[in-house]
Amino acid sequence: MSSVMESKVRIQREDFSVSEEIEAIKKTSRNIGGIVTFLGTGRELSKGENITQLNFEHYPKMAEKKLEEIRVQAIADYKIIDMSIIHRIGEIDIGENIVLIVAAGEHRAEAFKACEWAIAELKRITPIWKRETTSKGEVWVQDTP
Amino acid sequence: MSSVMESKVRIQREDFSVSEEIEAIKKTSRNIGGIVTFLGTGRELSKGENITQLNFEHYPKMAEKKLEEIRVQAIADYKIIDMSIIHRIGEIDIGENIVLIVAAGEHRAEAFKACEWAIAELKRITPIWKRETTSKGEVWVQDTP
Amino acid sequence: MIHILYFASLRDIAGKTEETLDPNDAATVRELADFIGKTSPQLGEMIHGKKVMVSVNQDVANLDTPVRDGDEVAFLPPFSGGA
Amino acid sequence: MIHILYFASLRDIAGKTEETLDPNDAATVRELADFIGKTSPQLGEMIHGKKVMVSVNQDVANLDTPVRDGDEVAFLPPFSGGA
Repeated sequence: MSSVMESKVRIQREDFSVSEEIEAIKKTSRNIGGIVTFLGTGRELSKGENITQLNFEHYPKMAEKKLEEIRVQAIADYKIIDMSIIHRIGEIDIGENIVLIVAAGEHRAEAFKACEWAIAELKRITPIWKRETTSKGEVWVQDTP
Repeated sequence: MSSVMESKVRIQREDFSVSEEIEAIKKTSRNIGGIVTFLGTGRELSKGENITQLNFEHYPKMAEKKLEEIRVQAIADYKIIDMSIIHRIGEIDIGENIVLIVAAGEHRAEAFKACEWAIAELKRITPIWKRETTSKGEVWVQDTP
Repeated sequence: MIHILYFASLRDIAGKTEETLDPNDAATVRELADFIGKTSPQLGEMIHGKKVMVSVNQDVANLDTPVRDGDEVAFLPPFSGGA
Repeated sequence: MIHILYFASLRDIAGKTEETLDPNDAATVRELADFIGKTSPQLGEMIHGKKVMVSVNQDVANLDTPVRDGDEVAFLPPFSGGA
């Protein structure tokens, strides 16, 4: 496993492996019983428009700082054992991985809650922006559901 | 990918790959935007006892039938695109994968709901039993939280 | 013949994994439980007291469910799958 | 100098990725917005109208936040990460 894998929050151009991220978080504790992951992927359709490509940009340092804040708060508030958050930037094709949140708890209830909260919070406070390319051109997305 | 991978509900002795299961479900549609997975793993501690090994047994045919019922109902009730459910049987060590539920939707909200419902329903209606081995011996688990 | 299956803890109680029963000896799950109770009173009581689930041909059944030649009847202790 | 960053759609509106400003020209984010408004009235209005978020040294700020020599001020359009 590369040294990059050791950080629990990352913003990177390259793809990630869900299995590898889960195995990395399993090493935190032998008492993990439930691991909930959210994987966001590139959808073809957005508001009736056919997307051909996505492009993500972030504010370096601030974005990573926000992800670490989310991770620390999720662990504290939901009493989970650990969490990792990875977001890709740059060009992303339809069907490709965009974002991964892994929430590991002793039991499943808190892992579900922490994971769902974390992705909502990521969208709310993390300086990352999406540009969609359609047949009509390129547009920065200003609101997401 | 082996032919076994083609079935969306499976009960098997061998381990599974979360990444491979996610990639398999991605092939269902180019309109998947949110994939929520629940992975249950073997915990070391149970009611204060140190577990050294787990062993799962199932009622063949009936268990698979129940998993398929859960899959079909989750897709219909939560309007998700697809779901896969895999449960391992036989000897399982601490930290190893036990059960995986993958819920793929256009958006994340329905995928979270479907995944959380499916694992609760699996525990409720699927004829699978867990035996825990501790220093005190082996015991069939009669209730789970 | 009626094919009877015991799973998990019930297998330990019954002391066997399966057995067969002449369909003339039981027309319903209740009568089948009476028959089982003769050799294993504890198991008979658990079935009558609804401490275990019963299935007939992989469908959930109850004490009144009829059993016929060729049926597969299974006694299922509380489930504990799902990690 | 104060280092100013524009991201995503704001970069297209500003027509640039970054610029620097003499700290004597602005003591607060509000004054910095006035300065920006001279060359890009649309951007100045968006900042004053709180249509965009502002950060100073990677911390969320507001119009009254002071800016000093060496600070990094970023203008952030509504976020859209997370798939």
